Amino acid sequence: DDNGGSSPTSGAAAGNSAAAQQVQSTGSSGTSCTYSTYGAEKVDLKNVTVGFSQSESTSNPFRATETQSITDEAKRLGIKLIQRNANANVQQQNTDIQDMIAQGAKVLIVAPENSDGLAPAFAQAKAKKIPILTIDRTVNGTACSDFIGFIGSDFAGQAKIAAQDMAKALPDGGNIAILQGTSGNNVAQARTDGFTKEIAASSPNLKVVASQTANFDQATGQKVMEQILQSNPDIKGVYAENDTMALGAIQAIKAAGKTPGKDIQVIGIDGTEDAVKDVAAGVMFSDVETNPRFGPLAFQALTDFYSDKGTPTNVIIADHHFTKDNAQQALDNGDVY
Amino acid sequence: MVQPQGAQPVAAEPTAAPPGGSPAPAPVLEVTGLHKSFTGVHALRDVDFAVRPGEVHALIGENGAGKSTLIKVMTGVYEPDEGEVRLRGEEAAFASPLAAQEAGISTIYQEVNLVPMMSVARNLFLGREPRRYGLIDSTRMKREARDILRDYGVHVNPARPLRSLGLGAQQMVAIARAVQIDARVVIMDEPTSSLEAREVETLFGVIRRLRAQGIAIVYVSHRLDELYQVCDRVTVMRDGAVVRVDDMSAVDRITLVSLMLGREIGDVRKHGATGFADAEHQVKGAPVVAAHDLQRRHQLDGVSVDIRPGEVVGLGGLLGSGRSETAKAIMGALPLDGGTVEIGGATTRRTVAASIRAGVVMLPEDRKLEGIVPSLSVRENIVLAALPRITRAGLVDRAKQDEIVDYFMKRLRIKASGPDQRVSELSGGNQQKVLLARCLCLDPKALLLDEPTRGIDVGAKAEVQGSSTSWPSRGSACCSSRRSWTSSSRAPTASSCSRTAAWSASSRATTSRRTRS
Amino acid sequence: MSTLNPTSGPGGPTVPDAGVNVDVTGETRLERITGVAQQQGGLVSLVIVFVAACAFSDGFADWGNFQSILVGNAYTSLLALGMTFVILTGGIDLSVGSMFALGGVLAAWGSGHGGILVAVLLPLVVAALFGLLQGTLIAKARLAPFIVTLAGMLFARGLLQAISAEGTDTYLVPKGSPFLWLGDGTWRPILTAVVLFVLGGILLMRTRFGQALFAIGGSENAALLMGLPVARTKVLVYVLSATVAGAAGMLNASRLQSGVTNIGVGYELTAIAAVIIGGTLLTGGAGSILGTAAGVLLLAVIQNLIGVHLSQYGSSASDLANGLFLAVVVLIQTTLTRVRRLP
Amino acid sequence: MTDVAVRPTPAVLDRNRVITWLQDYGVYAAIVVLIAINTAIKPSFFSMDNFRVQAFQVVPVLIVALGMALVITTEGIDLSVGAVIALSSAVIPLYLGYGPWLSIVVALVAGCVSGLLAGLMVAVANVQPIIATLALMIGLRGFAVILNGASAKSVTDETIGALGLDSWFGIPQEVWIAVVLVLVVAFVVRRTAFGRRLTAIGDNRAASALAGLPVKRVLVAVYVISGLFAAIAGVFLVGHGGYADPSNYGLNYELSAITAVVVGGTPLTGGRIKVLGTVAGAVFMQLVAATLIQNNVKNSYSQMVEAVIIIGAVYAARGRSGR
Ligand SMILES: Nc1ncnc2c1ncn2[C@@H]1O[C@H](COP(=O)(O)OP(=O)(O)OP(=O)(O)O)[C@@H](O)[C@H]1O
Ligand SMILES: Nc1ncnc2c1ncn2[C@@H]1O[C@H](COP(=O)(O)OP(=O)(O)OP(=O)(O)O)[C@@H](O)[C@H]1O
Ligand SMILES: O[C@@H]1[C@@H](O)[C@H](O)OC[C@H]1O
Ligand SMILES: [Mg+2]
Ligand SMILES: [Mg+2]
Repeated sequence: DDNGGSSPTSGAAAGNSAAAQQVQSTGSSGTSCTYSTYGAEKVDLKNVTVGFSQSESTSNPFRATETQSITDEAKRLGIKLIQRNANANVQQQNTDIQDMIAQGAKVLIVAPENSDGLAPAFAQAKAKKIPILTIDRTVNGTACSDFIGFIGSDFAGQAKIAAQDMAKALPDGGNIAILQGTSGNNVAQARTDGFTKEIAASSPNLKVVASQTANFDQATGQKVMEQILQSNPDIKGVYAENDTMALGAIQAIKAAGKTPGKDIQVIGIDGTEDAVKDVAAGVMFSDVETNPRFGPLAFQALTDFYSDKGTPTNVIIADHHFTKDNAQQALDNGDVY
Repeated sequence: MVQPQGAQPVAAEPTAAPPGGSPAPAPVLEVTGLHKSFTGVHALRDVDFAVRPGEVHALIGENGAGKSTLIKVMTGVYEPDEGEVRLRGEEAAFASPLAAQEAGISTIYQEVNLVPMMSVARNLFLGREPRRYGLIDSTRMKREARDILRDYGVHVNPARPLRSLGLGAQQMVAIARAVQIDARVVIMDEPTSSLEAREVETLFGVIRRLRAQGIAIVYVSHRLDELYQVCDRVTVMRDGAVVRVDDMSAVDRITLVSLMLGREIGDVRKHGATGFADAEHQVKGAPVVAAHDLQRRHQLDGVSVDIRPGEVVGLGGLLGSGRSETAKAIMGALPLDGGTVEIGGATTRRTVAASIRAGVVMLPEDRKLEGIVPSLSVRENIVLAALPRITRAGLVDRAKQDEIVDYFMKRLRIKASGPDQRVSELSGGNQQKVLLARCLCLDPKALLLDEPTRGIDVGAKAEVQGSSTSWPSRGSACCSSRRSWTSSSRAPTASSCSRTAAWSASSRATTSRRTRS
Repeated sequence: MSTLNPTSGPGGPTVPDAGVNVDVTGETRLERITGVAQQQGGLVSLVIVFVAACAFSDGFADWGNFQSILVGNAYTSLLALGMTFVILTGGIDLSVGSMFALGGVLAAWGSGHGGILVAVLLPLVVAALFGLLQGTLIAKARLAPFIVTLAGMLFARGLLQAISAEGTDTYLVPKGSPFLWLGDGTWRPILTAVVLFVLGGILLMRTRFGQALFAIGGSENAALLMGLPVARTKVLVYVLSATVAGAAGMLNASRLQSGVTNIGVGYELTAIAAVIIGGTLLTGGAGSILGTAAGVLLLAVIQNLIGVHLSQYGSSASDLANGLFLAVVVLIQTTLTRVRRLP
Repeated sequence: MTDVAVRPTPAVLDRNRVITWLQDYGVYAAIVVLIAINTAIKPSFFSMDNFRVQAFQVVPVLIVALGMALVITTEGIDLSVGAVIALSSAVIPLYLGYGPWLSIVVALVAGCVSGLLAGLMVAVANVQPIIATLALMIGLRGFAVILNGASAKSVTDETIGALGLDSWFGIPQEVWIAVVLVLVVAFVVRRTAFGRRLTAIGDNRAASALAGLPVKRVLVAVYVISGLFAAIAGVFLVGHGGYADPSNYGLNYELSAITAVVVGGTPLTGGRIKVLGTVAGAVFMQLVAATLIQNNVKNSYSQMVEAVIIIGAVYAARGRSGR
């Protein structure tokens, strides 16, 4: 059943309880959603087909682990799962969802490509009374009406932690650069805003001198960083909105004859294995996790949804925060993906 | 010698005279002081040219004299460097061929300029399609196309793509198209170069009717006898300048040739257009090429041809009878359904390269589509097929290459600014010579020439014939499908050159039939 | 009136019967059918794949599935429609993906800032102007279409990001806006596409503009010498393509109820693929709207099959299958379309 | 009677000459201008360090563009180059166990095989190049990712790393190799029969076939070379990045390469090739990107400016108009 879409460690990490997603908060209102308030028919998950719509290529370890986690959990529970991958194409994701409905899916888990643009698919699901649980990125609409609810990270919060780390890493202040995720991606946006707001608020001695997109990609991250280092040789810190870009930046810094972790501090987001190793080795200053192991929480939420108890509509997971102090231990425990 | 005929005074045509007109009506299209140069070449120098309503005006000159350039300047294809174009006395600088067409000038350019992939009917009506409710009425279009073309001797399903027609038939379509346009001036740049005698007659019929309607006609041709048949007046060009304007009947052939070539009349009379002696060649030995029972659906039905050393074989037949196909089939350029081709007594692999290695080369009929490689230089075009012979370890031997190119450029008098000039910049006839050089430099045992003298001037025609005759005498064979120097089985024609007799004497016509007849 | 036939009227020569009897109108029915098959290799491939899918893929032959395929590709298929015109002239338009996105963003913005008229017209006008600029650079300044529209692709994307805070401000179509009516439901998008394809077919086959496109693609020089308005036609074709792409984006915004900013990336390649599978020559001069429609559907069906059977094996397996499928289909299509080879 | 008429070119500097000059040297002039502007903004732009950074980034594109130029000369196009880069990067870690050189050889062979597939589809099966290579582009990347397994693999081998990071005499090894490739290609194009055939086939395929040129063989060879060059670029990228990432390596390289070729003056309609122009085109585009990023221009404006610059460059270097 290996799909070639998961790294060797992800399976282990997915089954590792310490690595599992932990709920941080379930939204201030504490509202909960059941099939009856949603207006869906009651079904027994074990007797129906559940559809999972992945938004992006599984070549990203985050995506691979996420898909693996959902697949594993469905198998563990004996639930029939069908799935699609839209490869970062919103249009395709609409089609995917509609295809799965046509194929008989009665419940859907959707990892949206973006907040907007899934209206037709969601509308069709709603018309057919097929509930949708969204994970990892939010969509516009009303919880427990257009969709059941959301499970995922607090992207702005992650960025805020990264900004605080940057302040710690550079107590004397200095020039810093941001490697942004893909333009127009709401995760990237939240991670930019969260970071710059926090810097502006609490670290006036940190100055963002370069802020360029590197498309969440390592090679691009390296290229862009190489250029930035030419025009800003005095850069002291780099905030990369995901780990792959951070790894690219590190390569660029080394090539420029500087030492990452000493001359330039690098902070990333995602908590992938390679990055956490760098944190442990002091090459990276810190890394904020984005936990992709959605399977258990997602199916728990669905089970609760079909019970009288109901499921909270906004579940924010507690992401790990890897620093020099805990990185090695996390690696030893197999907590990273 | 062909007698001048059909050269009547313009004034004798009552329709041609404008109301209250004088014997020589005012020119409808006129250019004065025209200059045009391209990088390195002065194509037109101070050219004055005028054509009157109701006259057929011959425009002649050797290859590269500037005829096509003059036409292109008059019709808005090129912008003149200096000088002006006047239409009915008013200055008219056409910004595009479209503008010229709208002003009533219809042109048949030297190279067939139709769209090969579109159907015959669509080509015929392009831009003027019959419409119904604002939409093209294609049924009517096809019907009318069929009717019109039938009158030009082209019996063809008008829905067929144009390129499936032979070049001659394409030329007829182009002529029909040009004449359909409501024009005051019709310009024809070598309309007959790929036509059969019978089609030429058809064309002349058209021309005479146009003249009767008071339409002015500019007629370019290298076939001097034709000029005397239809033209009223003549303008002779040499090296980009006009050297004589006169009534057609006032200039005899020898004078014409001497004017074109810029040589003394006596000289021309003595030596002919070139200094070639009649080649004597003997037909001897086993066939160099033996094609037997060639079959190809809809195109060839059991064609057999033998070509022996020293022999010139003419392939006769009408438009589209399959002569070009036969040549291509022998060359290995056309897949066959049946039949065999032996070269030098052995069957070769049926590829062009193998045929060339075995000593058979072909000069294709359509120089634009299948002949020249337009953006390569004259030099590169000449040695293109000879690359394997002048290459060592993959490297082109430049000395050898230059030797070949130099020899043939001189021998065939290819007029170019130099071997580095892009071949597409040469005049039509000179392009043809380049292609001929490409064939000859392969030192072939058999030469398949498909319309080899298309558009080349008197002097050069003799050169071509001279070169080809000199090959048989060196033990090569020669097979051609051109009408004017080999006899076509049904329509023997007089050649413009005195050597025709010798030619047909040693020629043997082979008939090829078409299927579905 | 000088339209003349050589035989008509007095003084005309009696044209002897040329004796060439090549009247090939008497084709047999079989020849005619193979002729159509040869011209419509894409359509034939579609039928083959479709029949195979119905026979061997569970759940494929399902009304809901067909609807999903059709509606999912209704608007993007319009990019291929516009692209057909461009490719017929021997050009190419790489900017349609960006234009699709820009059209959507402008429509969504317009629906919130001026109502349905602005929502509909703004993207059309901007797209048309954009196409006008591209067309002028190509037809008048004689720059290569590939490079002009590549720049256009960058520019439109940049412009879109500039008006949406680097792509992060997504304009939503207000709830209850009449603009939403346009792209609502299943049948409206499908019918819109069908109508536009039919209109496109008429434009191509039954108007002088359409014929000029074939002529330009077949031989631009000849078209020029035949007195066709080459430059004007070429400009128009880019205007048409951009406008159609903008319109598709606009309709799509109505369907998605927002102007998604990072949409449309790589759509130009899918459109080109559909056009070419449909039998249009990239070098221009031959092709058909019917073929393009077949190409679009063929790709959509393949996508659907891959989704059903291979998605669970990860995106790379889908890619591999996609590539293989495409290769096989074009091989079939090319074999069928042998007739196109120059003799 | 005039023999071969060789008329001297009038030695006036007219508009035509300026246009011809721009056509031939416009890109080079534009490069000088860009460097001058950048140096004025920040003198350190004109430094060895910066030169090396730009060189590392441009070399892979340039090498791919060289192969692309050959393909374009035959009136073709190769969209699969990016995927070939992915494939070659996927192969390296797989065979690294047998030593760096073997893995490099396997990567290059993989590139050739992919090129062979493209060439056969184009030359033998007569599929239109854009669609044949599009199929490869999609399929190969999937294949590469499956070979590699999902996530990027780090490649710490010294030899490969050196190829992507180290210098000989202060100039990156990559650059030396690229120079050799450029010279070889230029030589082949100008001096060999192959070069001659390449242009002839791209210019008039029917005529070339009738002149007995080995059309199919040349076409196949050209795609194989393009595949090989893309694979070389893939090796360099692995060396430079220190990891292999088939899902992201080489994305959009086909477009960058085509842009470089066209900006360098080779027409997409085939039949003509400018080898040095292609180099200049790639360098020019690299400098444009460097200028924009180094001055921290927003992505949105970057794209628009880049678009305008591309048009400007091509406009300056455009061919003489048909009229
Ligand atoms: N586009 C061009 N670029 C450069 N030179 C050109 C161009 N067109 C024509 N010439 C040159 O101008 C001269 C006149 O050519 P033109 O085609 O007018 O001759 P022509 O009289 O029509 O000859 P032919 O009888 O062979 O058709 C030739 O020397 C030719 O090489
Ligand atoms: N007058 C015509 N009417 C109908 N079809 C024609 C005519 N002329 C040519 N064709 C078509 O053109 C095709 C090509 O013929 P081909 O070129 O072998 O002829 P050809 O004998 O070389 O004559 P030419 O080259 O003088 O036209 C034939 O298959 C025929 O169908
Ligand atoms: O960091 C992650 C990013 O890499 C992915 O593309 O989207 C989800 C994010 O959390
Ligand atoms: Mg001429
Ligand atoms: Mg013929």
